Amino acid sequence: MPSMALLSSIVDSLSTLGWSLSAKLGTLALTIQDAAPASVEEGWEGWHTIENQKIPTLVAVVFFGLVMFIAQRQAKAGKDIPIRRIAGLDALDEAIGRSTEMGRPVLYVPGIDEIKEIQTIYSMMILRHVAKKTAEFGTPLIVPVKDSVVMTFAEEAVKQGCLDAGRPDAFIPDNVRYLSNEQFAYCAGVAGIMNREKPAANLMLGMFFAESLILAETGFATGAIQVAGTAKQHQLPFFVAACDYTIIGEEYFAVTAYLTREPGLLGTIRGADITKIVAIAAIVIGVVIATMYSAEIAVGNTETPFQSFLQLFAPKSN
Amino acid sequence: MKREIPILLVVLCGLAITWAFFSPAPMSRAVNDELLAWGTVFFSVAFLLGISNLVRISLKQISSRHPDWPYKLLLLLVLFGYLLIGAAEIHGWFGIPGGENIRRDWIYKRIFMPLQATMFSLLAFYIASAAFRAFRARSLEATLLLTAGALVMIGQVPIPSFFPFADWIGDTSVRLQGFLMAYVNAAGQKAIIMGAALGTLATGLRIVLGIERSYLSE
Amino acid sequence: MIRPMLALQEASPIPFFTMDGEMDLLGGWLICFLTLSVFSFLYKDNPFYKIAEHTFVGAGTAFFALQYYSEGILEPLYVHINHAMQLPAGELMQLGGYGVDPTYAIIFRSVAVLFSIFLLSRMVFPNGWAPRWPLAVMVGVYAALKLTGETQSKLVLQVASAMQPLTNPEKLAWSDNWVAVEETQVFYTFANTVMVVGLICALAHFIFTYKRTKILGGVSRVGIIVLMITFGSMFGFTVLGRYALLIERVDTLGGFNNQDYALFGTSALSPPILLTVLIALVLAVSLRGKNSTSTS
Amino acid sequence: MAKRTDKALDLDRRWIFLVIAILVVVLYALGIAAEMPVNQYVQSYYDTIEELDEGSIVLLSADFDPASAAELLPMYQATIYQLLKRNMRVINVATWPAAPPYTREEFEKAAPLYKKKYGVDWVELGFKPGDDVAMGQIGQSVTSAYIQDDRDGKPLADFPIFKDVGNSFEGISLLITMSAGYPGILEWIAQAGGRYDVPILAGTTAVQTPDLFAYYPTQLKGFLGAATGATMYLQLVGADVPQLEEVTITNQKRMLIQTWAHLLIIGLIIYGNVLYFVGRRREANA
Repeated sequence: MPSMALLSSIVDSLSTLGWSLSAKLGTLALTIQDAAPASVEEGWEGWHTIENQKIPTLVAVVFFGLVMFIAQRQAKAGKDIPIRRIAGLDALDEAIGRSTEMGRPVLYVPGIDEIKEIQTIYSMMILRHVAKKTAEFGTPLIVPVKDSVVMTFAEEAVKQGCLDAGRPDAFIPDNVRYLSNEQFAYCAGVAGIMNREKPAANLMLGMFFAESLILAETGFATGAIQVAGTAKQHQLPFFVAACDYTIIGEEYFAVTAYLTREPGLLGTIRGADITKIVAIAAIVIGVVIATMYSAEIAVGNTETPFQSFLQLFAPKSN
Repeated sequence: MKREIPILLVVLCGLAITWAFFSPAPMSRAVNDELLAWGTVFFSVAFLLGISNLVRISLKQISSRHPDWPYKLLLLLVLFGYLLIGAAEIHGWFGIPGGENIRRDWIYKRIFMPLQATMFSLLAFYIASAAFRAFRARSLEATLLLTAGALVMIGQVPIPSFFPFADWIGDTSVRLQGFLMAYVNAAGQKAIIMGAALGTLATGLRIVLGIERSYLSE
Repeated sequence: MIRPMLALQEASPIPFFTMDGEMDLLGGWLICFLTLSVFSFLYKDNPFYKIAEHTFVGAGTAFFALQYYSEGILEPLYVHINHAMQLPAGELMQLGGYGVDPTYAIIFRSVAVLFSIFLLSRMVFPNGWAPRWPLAVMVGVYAALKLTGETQSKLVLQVASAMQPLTNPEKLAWSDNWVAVEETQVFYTFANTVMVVGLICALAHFIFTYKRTKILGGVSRVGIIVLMITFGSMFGFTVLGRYALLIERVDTLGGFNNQDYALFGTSALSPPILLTVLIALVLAVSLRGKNSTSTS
Repeated sequence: MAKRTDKALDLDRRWIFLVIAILVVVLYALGIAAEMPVNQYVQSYYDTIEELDEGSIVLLSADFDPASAAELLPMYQATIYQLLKRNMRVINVATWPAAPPYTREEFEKAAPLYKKKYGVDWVELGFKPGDDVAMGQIGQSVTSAYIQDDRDGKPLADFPIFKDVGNSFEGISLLITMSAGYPGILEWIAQAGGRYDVPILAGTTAVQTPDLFAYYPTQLKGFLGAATGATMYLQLVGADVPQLEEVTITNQKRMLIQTWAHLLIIGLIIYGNVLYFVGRRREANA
């Protein structure tokens, strides 16, 4: 089939081009190392080289970084970047407002992971905005935490949020509470707060594990508005089942951009969007090529253009 | 300076680890290893902050005769009793041969293990009540949630043979379940995993490059 | 509880208390009591549950503290530095499989000790500058670790693994044999198309900053449907594990339901049965008259 | 998502709890066993181990605790028996603090049966704190992630098994994790599978199992999903290991209780939906 041959040559040259492009990107600061790393024995020798397998990751990081910077500059220069509606986030204001009307506190659960999880660090950034809003409304904000390191971050975030609102007096140190490092003991403590202090809004944003269902069920029984958000896929089903609003997966990482509409953050989200579109395109191209050569792949031919294309994403080790 | 030095440390450590990830140089492994060991040390040391907080709050409640104070006393007794026994075993105090762990093992198997496992097993009850409440065919989305959930539940277990059409139900549900898990579920999972990875990349890059500072107060 | 057990000790082949690894009477009763106390929470918060909960917090915190003490402080600081000091001259210290001069190894770890003291200074000076340094190191290290590791395994490699051919000539032609339907060409193409289209739609659902045109809106709606089926199936799958845990607890309790552990060697007075009745009675008496609406 | 006007929600959920408790206890007391057909993921887990050369070194990571031992311990036991029966050499590590006691207990039971020697055929390195950080360190170099072993407290160089192990998973032919959550299989895939060329197998809890389908078969060679997977695997391994007979039957018995629990929940869902539609029709008529 002539068309097949043409396609194969196009794909081949494309992938070689892509390969050398990514290689060029690499050489901006680094040179690609051909020798096996095991043969390098001197400590710093090869410090400027990179392992073959990791080139696609480097390209992804650099690509994302570039796109992010460009989008951020455009956004700061006044380019309008719209952001789609996220229902769960519109509900945040409503939930805090309802708490204020009812004169009851807002409960913020930053997940149960330690600071080593980026979702936890991100939860601290969201906490700052929530603290700002509750301080503006004059509603008490209770933050139970599971880890002592997270506690220090949470205290800073709430303090800063109150400062942002111009109400430093709204910060109550006793409301950022360390409960326990034990997962289920922590969970029991939070359930206790839900029952005793009857918060009208439960915001559960962060990294959750098996306790998610206990928290969500208890919160439902106390009649609070519940907004949950996590990028942890296992716990999403339980939040979707038991909470009023759920912020799903990547939406979680768009929260601060959505709440502040700050150009820098919007630029970051735009960067992620473009990267995602590139990923989708790559998947489509990959699937098309793989399907065209499926007969050869099935008989174990590893020299098809598909494999050269796949090499761009998952190169063999040196 | 209160903010600049920490940001500088974030950027330096972040770049060092990022470099160590990409570089095959032997030294990168040493740098990586050392920084990770630091992280482990800080994490373990920070545990002291947690214990001191727990003890402080418990003592406060005991001294102010909070309604639950006897339980707090129990908590402190168990905590310090276990800590003392453990430390004695690790360091060989009170004539106990150092490095033994039979006493810790006793407490572990008779107290810690049953409590943790039972707490966790409470979820068997909660998951049933959550399913009962949430799985209603209110909308297209909710109906799909319900159907997929029920199918997977049936497909996971053998159907008792006295049920009408047990073989057919068993066979069909296993196949549908397999299809849902291996293809539809895998697609949804992949999308969430990739989205979360992008979010992590975005946030991580902003932190490592020192652009994102809002987690540190001014 | 202890007295009756002392009374039955002569009759029972199981020792009252032993640390040689075998189960003992005290342990058996303790396990049953704690297990049933936790289960009593399903009815309502009560003193038995509070005893179990506070014992748990105490024991759990101590358990983790001891682990972190020996593995996170003793080993990387005491053992490591000791090891470096005792190395014969000229020998190198292994760090991540790479040998460095022991002096450097000691200096590096000393910085970690210093930063640990900074971290602990928070107990005395809650607003000081010092605790921020180790915290900053942690944020930098972990953020970079996640950023590189997850981009590799959860982004790049996931894109690569999504590139599956939609046809597979190895598969059978469409057969009327329902048993082998998963092995047919048609099924293979259908299933993989569902996967790829589902993945793309679900990914498109997470596109935030582009206008929701009809196409993007429609694709995103399909994405939501895929996500909902995903959540449903995950929920269904989880049920399995939760019941496995419950059955294991019942199994443990059942293991103590025999004459060896029972009072006066009568299995009707075995720990799980006796304690269940006891807890139920106490709860019925103590909670009677109180407002007994569901607490959670 | 749940609407509060739903009439069926008035049912005190403690009635549901009571029904579940009665069902589980009664079925447990009856004790009937049910056999399971084996699925491809379990078969592939079993085959991957069977296809290894004799004497290969396997890194076995225990990443669980008592809370999940119900699901994972039977798989862990069976895996140990299969590995020792096939004459593999095993390096045991753990990233969960509560896991090492299980490792010791199981190996002390299984090793004498196959005349295996500590330090030559298996070694216990114990718990390493730091979660995925620790995994990264173990991946970079087992011999420098641990200074001494967990059982005897001796330096690793004293054990013959480490003569054949290098950095970056050199010499290790397979990584198996019994994973209960975080850190677990996903972190191992990121820290080991993503960085080094080592095949990975996993036994997981039901919560974790659904996201493993996305990694099979490229990044993950096979896995045992929850109690079902454990039962299937036990049927494969336990066929000629008398020591596993009891646990196999226990697992098959549990599967029956499981079945009825699932049917009960489905019944509840149907009941709830009937109430919901009846209530809605009534509202529409009123």
